[in-house]
Amino acid sequence: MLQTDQYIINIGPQHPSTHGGLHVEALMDGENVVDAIVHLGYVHRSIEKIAESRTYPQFVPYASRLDYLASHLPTLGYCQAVEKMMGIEVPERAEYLRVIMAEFSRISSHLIFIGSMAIDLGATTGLIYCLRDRERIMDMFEMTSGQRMIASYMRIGGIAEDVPETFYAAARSFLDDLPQMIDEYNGLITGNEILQCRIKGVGTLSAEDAIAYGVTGPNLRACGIDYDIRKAEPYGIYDRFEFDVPLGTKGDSWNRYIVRLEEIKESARIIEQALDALPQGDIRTKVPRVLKPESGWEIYHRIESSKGELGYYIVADGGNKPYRLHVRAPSFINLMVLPIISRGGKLQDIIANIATLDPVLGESDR
Amino acid sequence: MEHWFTDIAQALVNWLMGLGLSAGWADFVLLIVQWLCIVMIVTINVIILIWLERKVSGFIQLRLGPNRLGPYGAFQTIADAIKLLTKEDIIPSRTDKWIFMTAPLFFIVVSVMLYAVIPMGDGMQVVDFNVGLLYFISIGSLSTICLLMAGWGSNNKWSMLGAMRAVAQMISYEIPLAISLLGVVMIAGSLRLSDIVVAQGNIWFVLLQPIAFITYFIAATAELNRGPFDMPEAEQELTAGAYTEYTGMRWALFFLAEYTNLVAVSALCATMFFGGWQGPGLPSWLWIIIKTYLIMLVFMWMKWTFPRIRMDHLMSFSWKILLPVSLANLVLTGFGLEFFKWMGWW
Amino acid sequence: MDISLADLAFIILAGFTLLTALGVVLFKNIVHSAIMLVFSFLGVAGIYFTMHAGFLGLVQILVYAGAISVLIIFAIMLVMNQDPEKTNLPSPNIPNIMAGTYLTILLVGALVGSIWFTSFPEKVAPVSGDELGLLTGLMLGDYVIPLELAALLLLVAVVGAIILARGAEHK
Amino acid sequence: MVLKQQADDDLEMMEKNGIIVTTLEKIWNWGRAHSFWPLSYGCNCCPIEMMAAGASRFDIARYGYEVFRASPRQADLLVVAGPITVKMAPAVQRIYEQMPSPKWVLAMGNCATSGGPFRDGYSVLPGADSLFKVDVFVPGCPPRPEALFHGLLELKQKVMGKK
Amino acid sequence: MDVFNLEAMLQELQQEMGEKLEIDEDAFFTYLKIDAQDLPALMETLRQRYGFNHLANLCAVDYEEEFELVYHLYSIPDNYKVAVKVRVSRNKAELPSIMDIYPTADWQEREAYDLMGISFQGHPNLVRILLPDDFAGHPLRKDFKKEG
Repeated sequence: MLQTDQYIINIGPQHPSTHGGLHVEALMDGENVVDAIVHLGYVHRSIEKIAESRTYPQFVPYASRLDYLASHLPTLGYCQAVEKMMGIEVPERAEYLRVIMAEFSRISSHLIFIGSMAIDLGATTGLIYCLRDRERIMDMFEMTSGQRMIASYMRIGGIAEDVPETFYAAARSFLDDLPQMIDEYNGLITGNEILQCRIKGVGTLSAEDAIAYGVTGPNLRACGIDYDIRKAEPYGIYDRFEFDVPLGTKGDSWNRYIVRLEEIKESARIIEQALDALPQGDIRTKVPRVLKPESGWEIYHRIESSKGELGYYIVADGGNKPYRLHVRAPSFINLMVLPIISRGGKLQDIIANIATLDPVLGESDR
Repeated sequence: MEHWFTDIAQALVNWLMGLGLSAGWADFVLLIVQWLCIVMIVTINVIILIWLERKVSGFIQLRLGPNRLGPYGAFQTIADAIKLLTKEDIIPSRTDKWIFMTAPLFFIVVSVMLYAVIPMGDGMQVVDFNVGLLYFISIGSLSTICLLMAGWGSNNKWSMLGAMRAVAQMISYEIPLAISLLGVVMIAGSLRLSDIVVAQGNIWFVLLQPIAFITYFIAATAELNRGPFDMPEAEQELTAGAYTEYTGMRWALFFLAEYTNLVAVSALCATMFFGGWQGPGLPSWLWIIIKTYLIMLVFMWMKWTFPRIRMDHLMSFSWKILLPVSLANLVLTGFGLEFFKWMGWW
Repeated sequence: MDISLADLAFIILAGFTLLTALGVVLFKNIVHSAIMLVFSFLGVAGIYFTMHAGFLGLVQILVYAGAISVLIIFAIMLVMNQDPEKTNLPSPNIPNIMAGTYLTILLVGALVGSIWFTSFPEKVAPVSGDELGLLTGLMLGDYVIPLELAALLLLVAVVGAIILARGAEHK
Repeated sequence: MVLKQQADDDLEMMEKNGIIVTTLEKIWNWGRAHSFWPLSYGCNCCPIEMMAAGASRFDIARYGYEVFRASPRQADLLVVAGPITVKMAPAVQRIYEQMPSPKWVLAMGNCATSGGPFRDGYSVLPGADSLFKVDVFVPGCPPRPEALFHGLLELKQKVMGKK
Repeated sequence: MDVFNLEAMLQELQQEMGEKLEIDEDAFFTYLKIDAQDLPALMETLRQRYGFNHLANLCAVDYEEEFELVYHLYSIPDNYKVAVKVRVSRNKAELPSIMDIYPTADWQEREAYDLMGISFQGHPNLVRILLPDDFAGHPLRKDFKKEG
């Protein structure tokens, strides 16, 4: 009888929907995906090797260049890892400001997620609306650190600078306007029937697979597993805040989208509580100029980044530089399931799946 | 003002006949002149349209859009056109050269041919064909082959995939397109476009045939390969689909043809559903321009708002929803007409 | 002038049709042949137009140039699995040549015979007025049963094709 | 009509040798300078600022440079945004070669200009100019959208022959 | 298992494994040190019996003479944690792959192979993941020198 030929189509490394240098080699049967092979490393900047030649504080800027969409989160994780290893206490005010910044980072990262998902599905305008609102967060970051995106704001032992007076008003007004923004996204993106057809029931990941493949973060919670490191193993002062962990049910692209949309609201709740409880005081403890953890000390510290479990494994050798620094990048691990959820779908579903897995290639390739 | 263009044409014919040409040859020369006029109108129109599209997208996306070059950025497209004309013309070595090179030319010729039957005003038609609508549809169906040629000739998987999508999409949507227009034809009782315009003297057909209008509009969007049905181009998936390998000039021709098609389909929409060139006060050729542009604005609005539909949904939508609906509309129109005749209202 | 516009148009179109038809036969690349076929269909449509058979010409474009040729090109692309440059060139062996000669003689004979035995009247009055209405009357009035039967046949063919294609998917 | 292979180098050489750029050439350059269509390519932080540049606050469209093309065949401007890694280098090189001339390269960010903070790494090339000729360097890590605009406008001046 | 008890688990494991298992502890983690050939068995036990279903991190460290591989394990959703350490010698840097037990080890093992040059026996597709295929050397090794 009739039979069809299979062919390979290369998505990337230069392709508008690969969020940077990702290369997916898709084995196609017509419009159907038979298999997908992911090639990484196009943004591999040898950060782990560079870390071995930088002192502990010097690595902070590199950490912020891991996940450039939410640059406060990786720096927070790194600083906390070193603090934990060295037993450094962070002042209260700094802790609160860290939470505020981290959650704003999460919101900005999720805004980029929503926007880039919209544009990957062909709705160019969605991106512009998200970027418009993200600009306000960028303004706040610039206000506090002088940099819009990659602010090395977290420091070992605290934060770089105290926030200016104007920050509070800006933050409050952003939080006030957030419901309205989300309504707008719901009108433009969430409520669109074509978009719902595109991502509902697409790229379904079962809960078992998600755990087996080490998927974390919103992608895991979209499968219905209540696992958020902020709750499960609270770091910093996260145990003081009240927030819900939004969960999906099916683990499809739609759930991954909705979970992130809901997480924006939860982050806003956390920020509001932190702003209310923000104490006065120091923003940084006295940290020795040269940090020298003792030889043989090692630590694995993980935080809930906007993409999932972001872990730092640091081994010290008694010098002022890490002996080995390994980043457990959530994007790297999450991308592993792309072939699994793409098989049997359509070519256009691969694009939707990449978008809703929300990888950030700088982090995944390091 | 109303008869400017028809008077000029008449004067031209008279002058030519005064030079000693037979009536047939004079008509032939007039035809060529009209043809050149259409090409000019199309080119200028596209330059305006691209500027408009960029402004509209800016408006929808809360941006300003081009505004540095000329008043409101009006010269922006001219700069783009100059640039595209002077770009290097790359013909990749592995392409099927003849097909690759002729596809854009064929495409633009086909799209300009569409204008032959569109009534651009009272008596302003290149050819007043008695099967004008059929002409429009059948010439429109040829653009499928151009896209197929582009995709095949490029010898690129993205292009081929884009072309395959384009063909599948255009063939599937041609059927509801044609059938939805038949409802109008049944009421007007003619395939001649000028008759259809005249038949709308009292009431626009959009009011008599709302279902046909909606199915036509959706099918036309798909025929035009515009968002949310821009499968063949599908920038986020297929980079540039069937046009991936085309550079500068040749790519510009595709672009030109797409916008030319847009104007033609919108003008047909105005003619079929919105009373064509009829309207109070203003001259007829201005009315059709106004109506066409308003319809095009809706097309742009859709493009900049909706995400792209998935290929299999697209196909099933055409065959499972659009086609039955347009067929049902046809049957309904038939019964309605008979009922009206029986009641003596028609 | 000696030749009228209509004659000139006929000559150009006939020449175009013949050239493209030759192209269909002579091109080495089967895809080129298929595209030449499209142009040849268009040429035939043009000839219909010169004969004031606009409806027929448009149906020729819509059905043959627009639909059938796409079908042909698709069929070629889907079944072709070797170099397109070689697909169209029949190997010049004796059975091929004999079959070709036989077919040529048969077709030319049929053509010559039909021209020979047709009595061309001096003047045929062109259908005046509503040619479309006349055609419609014939198709949906006098010959409605054959028309519907043909439609039914095509429907059966379409359903059969779908079943064949589905079969491949289930395998 | 179609100008083939009119590379920058030729123009510069012509100018040096005192060949007057004709009026036609001026018109062409005017068109080119006002219509850089960037390739939507990027691999790190800088593309996010490029996206921001396209959004409402900064709006690159004002200058007419918002037509991001996905296919290198239709792009005029390669914005190298982000570090060029050893794995990416062949791909970027190929993209550059696929673009039709006249074409321009803008190195956006420290990574693309010099390797930036990752210069010490084993897998990062020291800047885009180690692969091809770069017309404009925009420093910053990442540069603000305004800096990108500045770079583009400088490039505009360069193409129009005013610099 | 009703209520998880780390002490009880360690005792059980120590009894079963005996000499092969060495237990170490610091402020943050309990480390189970084991030889390469016993790794899959230990991992299997940890996953099946004690519910450590989340292999959070797999990292290789170059200690001049030897490589140490660290596996950080968590259980979802109970959130118990343990780390497994394996040492392999530099000359013969190979150990069994645990991809069958933890599918998530797939890319992490490939990464360790790519950057550290440790080969995992039984991994179906052990090729470079971050660096191009023609890259010479394994850059995260301490003796790696950047070319040029």
